Amino acid sequence: MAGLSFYLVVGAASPAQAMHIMEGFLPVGWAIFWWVLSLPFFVLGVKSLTQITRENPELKLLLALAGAFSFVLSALKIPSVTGSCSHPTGTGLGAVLFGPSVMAVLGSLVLVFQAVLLAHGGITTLGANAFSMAIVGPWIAYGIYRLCLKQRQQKLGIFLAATLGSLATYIVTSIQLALAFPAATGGVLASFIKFAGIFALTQLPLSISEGLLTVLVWNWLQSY
Amino acid sequence: MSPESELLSFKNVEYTYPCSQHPAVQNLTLKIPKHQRCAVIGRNGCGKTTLFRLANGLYRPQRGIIEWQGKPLNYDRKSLNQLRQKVGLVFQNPEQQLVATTVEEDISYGLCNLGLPESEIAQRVQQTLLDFDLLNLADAPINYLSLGQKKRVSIADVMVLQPQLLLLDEPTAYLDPKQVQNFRQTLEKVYSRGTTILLATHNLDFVEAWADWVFVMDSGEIVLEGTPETVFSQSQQIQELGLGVPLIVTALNAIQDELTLNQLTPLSAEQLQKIRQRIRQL
Amino acid sequence: MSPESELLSFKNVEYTYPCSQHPAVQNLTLKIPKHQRCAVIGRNGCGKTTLFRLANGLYRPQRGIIEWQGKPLNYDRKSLNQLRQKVGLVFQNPEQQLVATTVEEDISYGLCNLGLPESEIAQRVQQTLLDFDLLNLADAPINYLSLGQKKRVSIADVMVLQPQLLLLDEPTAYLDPKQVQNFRQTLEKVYSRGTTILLATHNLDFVEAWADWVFVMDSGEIVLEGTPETVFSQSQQIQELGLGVPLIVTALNAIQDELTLNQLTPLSAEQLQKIRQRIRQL
Amino acid sequence: MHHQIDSLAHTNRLRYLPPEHKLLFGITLFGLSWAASSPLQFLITVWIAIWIVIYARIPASVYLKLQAIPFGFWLTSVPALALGGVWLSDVQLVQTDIFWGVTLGNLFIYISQQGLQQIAVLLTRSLVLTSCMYFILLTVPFVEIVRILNKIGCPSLITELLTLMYRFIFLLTETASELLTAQQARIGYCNWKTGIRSVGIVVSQLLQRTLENYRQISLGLTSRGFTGELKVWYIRRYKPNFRYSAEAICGCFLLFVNIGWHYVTRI
Repeated sequence: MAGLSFYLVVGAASPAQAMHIMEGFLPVGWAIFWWVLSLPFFVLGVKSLTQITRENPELKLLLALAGAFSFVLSALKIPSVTGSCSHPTGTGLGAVLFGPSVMAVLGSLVLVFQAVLLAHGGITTLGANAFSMAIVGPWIAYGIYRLCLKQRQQKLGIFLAATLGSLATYIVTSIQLALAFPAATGGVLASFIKFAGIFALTQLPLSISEGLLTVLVWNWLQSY
Repeated sequence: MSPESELLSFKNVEYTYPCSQHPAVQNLTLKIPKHQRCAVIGRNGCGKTTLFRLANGLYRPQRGIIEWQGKPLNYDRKSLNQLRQKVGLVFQNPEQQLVATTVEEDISYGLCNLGLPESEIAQRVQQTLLDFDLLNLADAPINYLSLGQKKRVSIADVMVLQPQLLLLDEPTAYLDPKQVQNFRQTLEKVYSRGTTILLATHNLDFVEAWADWVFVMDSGEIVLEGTPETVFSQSQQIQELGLGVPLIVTALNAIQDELTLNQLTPLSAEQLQKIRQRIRQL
Repeated sequence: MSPESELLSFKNVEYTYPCSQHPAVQNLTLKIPKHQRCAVIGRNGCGKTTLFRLANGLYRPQRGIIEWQGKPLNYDRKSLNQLRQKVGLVFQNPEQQLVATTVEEDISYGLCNLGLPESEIAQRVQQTLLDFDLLNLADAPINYLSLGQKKRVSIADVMVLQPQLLLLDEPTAYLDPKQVQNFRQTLEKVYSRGTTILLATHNLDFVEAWADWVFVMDSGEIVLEGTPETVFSQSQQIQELGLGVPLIVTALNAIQDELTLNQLTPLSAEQLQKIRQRIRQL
Repeated sequence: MHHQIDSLAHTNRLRYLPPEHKLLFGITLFGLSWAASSPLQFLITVWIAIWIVIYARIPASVYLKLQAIPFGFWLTSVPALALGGVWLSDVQLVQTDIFWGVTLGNLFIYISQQGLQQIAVLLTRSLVLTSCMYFILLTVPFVEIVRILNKIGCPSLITELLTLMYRFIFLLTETASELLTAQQARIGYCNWKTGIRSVGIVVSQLLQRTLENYRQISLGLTSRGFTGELKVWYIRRYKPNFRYSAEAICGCFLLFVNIGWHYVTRI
């Protein structure tokens, strides 16, 4: 496709920053486990969406656009505070705008497209990735946002929702990897510390960048 | 042409998009003469947009050399920033170029990126607003501007950086005749300040009336260049490229034919020139 | 004009957008004659797009009446669906109308909405692919088509429903001369099948050469209508509206003036007509 | 890289094989590869590479770049899997697992044998399973996957959302890349501060375009008689190929026998 700027070059250029568990990384038992765990959330989301779209079919367009929007967002490179570049997850903004149950569906579909168009993530690991990115991340972001809203701290809420939502995604990913690959000594906990350590190096600054970015976007939305 | 009079030159440049099998431009050789009104014509997909993006350093050619005033381009960040100040690029669709919320903010975007002191930014933005007749729109939100106004802002955005070469991609599309006329006045102002202009367009009559020099592109190469008179006199070649001939050329030819057919004296070259002048003034 | 020969008529129609203070069209009265090539010209923002969307039943006028073959429009879902089969609307930007993944699927979309039997869908899609020279693109993904191809698909999308009136908003913008020529052939095919066409454009030369009937819009009203000859002969009024005159009209006037100035006999009306014909054929 | 997979899926040489066949083949391989031993996994990886590069004519350079993605992810996990650390006093507990180690103050850092085994197993498994995935992604266009989902009874809401999202992703990508290019032309990415500001602008502009697109597209659909569902019609133009089917079936059969034998002998 002509006209695609090299700014959108993703994937192969930065394999070290891939944010999803790649295809084939999880042993068969764990892959199935996460699928089974994510499925009820997904099914509930689909049920409530079917209800909503039956009354208002045009909402399908809005949902599809929102999904496409968060896909494009996740393919965008954002300058990280450490100077490197990485990709935002967009879960925070999505959860605040659409609510976490809708995000369970949209997030999963976005993951499908990331696998299909960008080879990020995979099919057997879709369950695990959906659990971290489309379920846990949005729920945490949403919860934090609500909590801050009660304290009348909307801006802070947006920042924390995006930062912690994105961070939660990586922590869950670390847990998933740790469960699949417990260390010989210290077991899951030791393994978790190792994986989380590696992710923290790259993801902590990124999560902060994403928080800042989301606040910028939010400010703009308010002024519009 | 002496090398000093060339602003930007391409030598056998080839560029292929990442996802494509065929090069978008290949064997592209051209010299943009200083302080001229230049136009590129060619079918959609012939590589005009790629040419512009190469000239602005947005793409890096896989083969060949691009030179600015005789020096090959460097692709480190600093040189690119300098190049982009000298070569301003106005995009086809103003919607996709305007980034800020108000006109003033949008014009200041490029200056702020340069990290200039605030007083200078203020002064240059003011001057540009004045030059492009945008003073009363300074605070207007971009979303509520008309297309013609957006186009004007998108040119002001680039001109505030005081480039030596201004590239315009398809600037008259979707403009109504009055807006096209205003656009021409804007362009004349830019030109009179010593800026070289290169624009791509499908509007052959505009090219015929405005340009000093015309490049014809086909499948990523320059296949013909010259003054509008010489280029459009090659009507057969132009037709074969799927470009058509400016209506005015067709019209004058038809008249000559009709006169000859009726055994009347055809118009002299001098008379034709006079008629052409007259039409352009309208 | 007898009422039977009117396809769609507007009587004192007014429409204001929800968030706007000024009506986009007001006091709009026009009759679209059956089986004619009609064109609407006017400056950007004069209400052309609103007119089209009113004609397609997408907007409901706040005042005035719109009639289809003498009967006022109903705005219940069933009548609207019927209206939209009879009045096909092609948007300015094809991206906003194409929704499916492949060309074939996209063309079938409107037919599937009608709930036609599969055999009829198959037959009509095949015929449309053939008519619009899209057979070899049937299975091609929409996303990878060029703009000209997308434009062709968006017309095919609408024509597959066999509308009696085809509305086209700014169909030639961004097309190159060859694509414009192809588009004219497509249009001729549509017209020859008995479809009435109404298009909005800024390309006055296109209007001059193609249209049977021209509407001139300004600030939401029709201010002038007639054959291209009559409309464009009102050059002063047209100029005041900021529209300019087709180049060919200007050219012929300039020639007449030049001939008179040189004390030669000006061309006769008959000769002018011949010249015009000749130019249009090119 | 962006959308390259998709454009190859539309142009590859196996495009006109029935998508069900390709999908079935891919899924069978998924199952077999999971059960296979490491050497066999490597063999399957090579076999799929032949299908992709030679039969489907996907450029080898592109395929290698795609394979670099799982490889890169694997590389980043190597330290986490291989390295272990214990207090010096606990070294005895891990004695059997130590491949090599150093003492750092009170800490003993070592390379774990179990970790090394995991790394080896993980490498062949992730390579073979990604190969299976790539076979499906590179030879079956997305639209055909959606059609199959539709046929096997996936809720229509999901298939409609997938279809619409697919279309809109291209629309918004185009807009985003135009905006980014325009900003670059105006020196919008010369340092971190301007960079984050510029990306912020792109995101908010993109959001605004998304909403604007929503209005226009819903008008566009309404004018074409939108009934609340996205139904379309298409012709099947596929031709099964005997030679390819034969190779796929025989290969899978041999793999099945081999793996089955392996498990039987272990019992």
